[in-house]
Amino acid sequence: MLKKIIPIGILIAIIIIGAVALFMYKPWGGVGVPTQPTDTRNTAVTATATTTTSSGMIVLTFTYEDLSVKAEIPRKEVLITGGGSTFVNPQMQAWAQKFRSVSGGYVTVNYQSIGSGAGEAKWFDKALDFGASDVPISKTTYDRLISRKASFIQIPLIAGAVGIIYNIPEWDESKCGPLRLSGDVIADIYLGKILYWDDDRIKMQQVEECRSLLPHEIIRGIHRSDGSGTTALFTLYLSTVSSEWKTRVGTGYTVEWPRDAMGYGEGARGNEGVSAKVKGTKYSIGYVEYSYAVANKIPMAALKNKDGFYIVPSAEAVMEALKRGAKDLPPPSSFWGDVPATLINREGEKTYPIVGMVYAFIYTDIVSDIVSNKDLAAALSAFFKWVLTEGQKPENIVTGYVPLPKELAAKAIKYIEDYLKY
Amino acid sequence: MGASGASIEIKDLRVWFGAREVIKGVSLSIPRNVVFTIMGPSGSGKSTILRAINRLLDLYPEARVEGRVIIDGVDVYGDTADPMAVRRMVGMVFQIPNPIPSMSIYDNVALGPRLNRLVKSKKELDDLVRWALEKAYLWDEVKDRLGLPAGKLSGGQQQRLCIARALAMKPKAILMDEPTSNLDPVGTARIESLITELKEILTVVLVTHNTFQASRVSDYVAFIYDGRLIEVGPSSKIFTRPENELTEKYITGRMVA
Amino acid sequence: MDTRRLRSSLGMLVFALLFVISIFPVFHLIAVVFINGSSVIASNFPGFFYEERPLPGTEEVGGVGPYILGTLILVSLATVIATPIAIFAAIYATQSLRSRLGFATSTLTRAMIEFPTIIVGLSVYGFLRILDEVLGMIGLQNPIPRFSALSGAIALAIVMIPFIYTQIEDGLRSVPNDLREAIYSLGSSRIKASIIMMRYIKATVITALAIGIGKALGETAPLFFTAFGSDLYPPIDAGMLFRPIGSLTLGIYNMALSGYDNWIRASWGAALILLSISITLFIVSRILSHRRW
Amino acid sequence: MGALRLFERSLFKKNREYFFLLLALANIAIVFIVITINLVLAGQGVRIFIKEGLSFITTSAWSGVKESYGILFALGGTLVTGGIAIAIAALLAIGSAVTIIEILPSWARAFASTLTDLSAAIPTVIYGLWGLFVLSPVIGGLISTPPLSLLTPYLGSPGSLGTSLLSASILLSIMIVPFSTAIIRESLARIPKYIDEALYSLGLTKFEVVMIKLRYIRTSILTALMISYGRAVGETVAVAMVIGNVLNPDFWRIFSPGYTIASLIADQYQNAEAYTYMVPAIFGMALILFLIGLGINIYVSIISRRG
Repeated sequence: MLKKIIPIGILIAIIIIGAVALFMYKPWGGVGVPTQPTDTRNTAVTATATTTTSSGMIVLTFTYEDLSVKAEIPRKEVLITGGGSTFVNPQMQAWAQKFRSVSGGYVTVNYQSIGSGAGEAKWFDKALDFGASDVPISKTTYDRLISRKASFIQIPLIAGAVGIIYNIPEWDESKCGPLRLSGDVIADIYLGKILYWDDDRIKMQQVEECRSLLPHEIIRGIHRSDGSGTTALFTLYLSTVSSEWKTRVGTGYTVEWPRDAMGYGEGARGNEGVSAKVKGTKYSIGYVEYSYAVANKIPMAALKNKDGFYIVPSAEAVMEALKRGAKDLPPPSSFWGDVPATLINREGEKTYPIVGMVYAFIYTDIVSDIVSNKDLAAALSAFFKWVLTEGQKPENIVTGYVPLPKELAAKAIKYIEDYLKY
Repeated sequence: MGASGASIEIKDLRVWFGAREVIKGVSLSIPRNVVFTIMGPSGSGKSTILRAINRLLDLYPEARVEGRVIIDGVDVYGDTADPMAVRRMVGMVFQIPNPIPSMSIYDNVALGPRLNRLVKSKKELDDLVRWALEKAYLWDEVKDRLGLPAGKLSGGQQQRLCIARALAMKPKAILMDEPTSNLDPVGTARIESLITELKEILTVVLVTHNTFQASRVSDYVAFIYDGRLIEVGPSSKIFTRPENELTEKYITGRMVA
Repeated sequence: MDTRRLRSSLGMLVFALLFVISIFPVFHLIAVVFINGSSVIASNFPGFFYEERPLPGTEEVGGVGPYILGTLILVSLATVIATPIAIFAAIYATQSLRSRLGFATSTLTRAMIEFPTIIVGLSVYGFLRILDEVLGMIGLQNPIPRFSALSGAIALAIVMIPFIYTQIEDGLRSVPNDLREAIYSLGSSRIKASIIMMRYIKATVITALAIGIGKALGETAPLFFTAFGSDLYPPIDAGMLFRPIGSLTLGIYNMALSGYDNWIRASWGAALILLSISITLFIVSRILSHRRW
Repeated sequence: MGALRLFERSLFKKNREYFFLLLALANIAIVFIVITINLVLAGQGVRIFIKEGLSFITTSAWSGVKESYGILFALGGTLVTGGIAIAIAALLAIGSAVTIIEILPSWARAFASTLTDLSAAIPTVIYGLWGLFVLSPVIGGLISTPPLSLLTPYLGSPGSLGTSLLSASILLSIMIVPFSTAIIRESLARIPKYIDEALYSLGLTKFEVVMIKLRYIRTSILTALMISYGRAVGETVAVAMVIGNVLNPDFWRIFSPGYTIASLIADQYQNAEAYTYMVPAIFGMALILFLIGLGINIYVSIISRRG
């Protein structure tokens, strides 16, 4: 009998020891086992001033125009895990890569574009150290945060816009300039109320000698098929300018496209899917992120803004909207649902109408895993301070992204300093 | 149905499998309407000769054939010869009863006539199937269940079904490759009596290693050993006065192969 | 007579044509990936194999080092988890007659193949979240972080198990009955008999592993909410299994959809590496298992 | 107490058999995995059935904004693409298997089978890339020129692009073929030689013999196709790249873009959590996909038992 029990006993013992070992070892929360980085990596610190505090932190100073901020970076390898918005991904990768050398190789930011909605949800789940989204925290999540008595901040990181792209072989851009469109016309195209390119309402917006160039061809309405912040921003614009759109379709990551149901519309995955499809389909129209269009040198239509000016998207035109819209941010932990609308369809001679920002969400309470880890909190604080200062400078901005006005950046930094304690 | 069988002439047949020569120059002359038995130990090449007659060796890519086989004046390996036509003329029955198990009894028999367009109407086909099954002594056992899958029959019945299938093509000769080696004594006896009946309508070429079977059913016997023809002659002569020592050893069961 | 023969030749020609049509896409696909990928790898050789992803919108193609490292770690870890489970389960299911558990595994694994793999990832995430909460209530910490190499490997292992399992189960069931009877008639215990049979079907075992690993290599969807991805080298130490990690497939997916020319080019290079690994694995398994056709 | 004793007895019933019983832990693990996944699926999915009721599968709607979800269009797309894919794959796989076993010389046979098996080993993402850049433009060209374009009024909308239900079907069929070919090939090769001999000895042509052999293994062919379809039905990434991704209630219009359940999941999971009922809807769809798969498996095991 004993002979039979021994092997089972040994097996069970091994399983128990293994399990206990796994439980004892708890390195998650995004932080690695501290290892001492080599000295050569220390010399890679590039920021302006370097001092060491008594607690062993590296102190750096970051600037943006006349802003100047101090930040502390732990002398330990720290991994920050963030995720969300696909739109901000290329910019975030650039920031992550540059900030790693700024931090002397100590801080690695791992950002993954899992989508804005997922970014918000996984951050709420505390699976991420920070979440990034094309829209502020949603009402549902906000209510759950409040009922949980969580403290958190949301801050803008960078801005972007949505550009309208089109494919009309007859249109001569060198002669007529970019196609001119107004918001209500775009809404009616996607609603299926305007069928042909030579519709009077499109024609009348063009310069006179070019009106006859518009062919009697059915407009193909291309849109994003995957849920995306770009669609959310675009439909927010359409809801702002068209009441019919607002009631029939609404605003969201994915909506039901009336033009699809008529057989004149089609979806495509991602920006490149939309742009490829527009490129490949005669007489089509579509929308993509401004940064994508710039990076790929795709011509965009001029949009009529609130004051009646036709504006082609550009960094300046987006900046105009930002200056007018988000002059003052709401308190960090209040509901920000109305912020995006303040940037849409703003007045001004040079203001582009479809403009949005990317927001980051960070927990700030000691209870959460993040802040109970001093090094992680310091690294997070330093990273976002850097993003909001040095990160907004042209050399650190990826083509097509628009930096935040200094006032906005300053406000966001203040929120970080006031709330993200460690 | 007084059909007459075919005569088969084999001239200096040589067969290679790859580099190995398995048939080393065999000549045989098979008259009409007889049971001609090719006898010999396992591996002597009997089955290969049989498969050379109806060009079934074409199925083995590694096989190479030299020499001539002439069936009723048709050179089987001639330039203009059509292996399908040859096979239609010569039926074949195999060691393992091999009806298509999932097909019905009727369809198994009707398969050849149908695809070869031997019949013009359903009625004619029914008659042909019945004729073939009767000839194969199977009709009485299966007439009520012609739709039953062939796989449901017993081994002996399956083998008779195979004979019926071959007969339905109205061949002039039938090649039988050890048709009873997988059957029990009862099945064997029925097949053997069937064989002697069959020579009335066609020529039967039988391959067997069983000397008793050979002596029971054959008119002529050829003894093959290691790919060579050792002795050939009327059955009565071979079994009573064999000229060759090897033949004698084999018939008397003293051969150490 | 002649029409029959003509029909036969025509029919066989149609079969041959269908064969050509069915293998043409594969040739084309391999050629496209090879042509696009090789020039990318050549433009930064050998750095492409160990460098990190470059900044978007530059001229550099950089490298896919973190992805290769991640794929190797994820797939080997997943194989270590999946193989014993699949093999033991297959042995138990085939060698224990009339066992309900055996029947259940046999049916369920076949249905598991039908899971969209993204659901596997979502479910592993959901399960670990629940585990977090349950363990948290009794004051313990979940040893498997939701976004980590370990959870990615678990998701991949779940994807692999049915493929390995079904192959081995089919292999064990195809062991000839006389051999099976011979083994048992020698009085071997079931475990010993199983070992002998596993040796008998070792070609199948190798094929099964190759199929499973090949499947895991090519999977993107189950990693979204588990391995999470990493475009930079994570700190390389014992703790890296507990931190997010990248993979070639995630890299290809993200870069191909990015819209930045240099990233798209890098994704072709990564696709070539992935394809080469899959094909090499396939060929090696073929040689090992000595299969004729 | 009784259960414990029963366990003990079964554990020590025979000499050294308890080691074997330990293997059952692996089976328990598998059952646990499937049950867990299904609990997660059902736990979430049930919510959508409670909200939408049967209209979840009998209507076509997909709107997070309105929180209304009906997946008829995706369900239809799944079945339509699956049906066409099986039909095409059946032709291609049978053709390949026959060519490999019956036509090619033995040295080429090994090579050709390796080649078809190799195509099963190619990651599906790469199939997707190829489908997007190579296949769908070709299909787009084909369906916009006669004679196919004459069918456009019935099967598509004017000016259809290549990304369509048809392209997805064809890509799926290309991905199914290697699996089916392998299974059909093996059963064709497993037909004993004496069946061949019997058929040829009746004077049949090669084509006739092949057709009879194919009929002989028809259950294997059906099984092969069903199993391979089962493997392809959950395919997300590749299909999502070529199907066009449009809520198309007329899912029988195969020249138009559409959705399959799997590609809808792939398209929507990223932002699903932003809406209350989208996650349940996605899990509900996955549950349906699992049930389809289970159905296929049960069907296959029934026909293969009968055959």
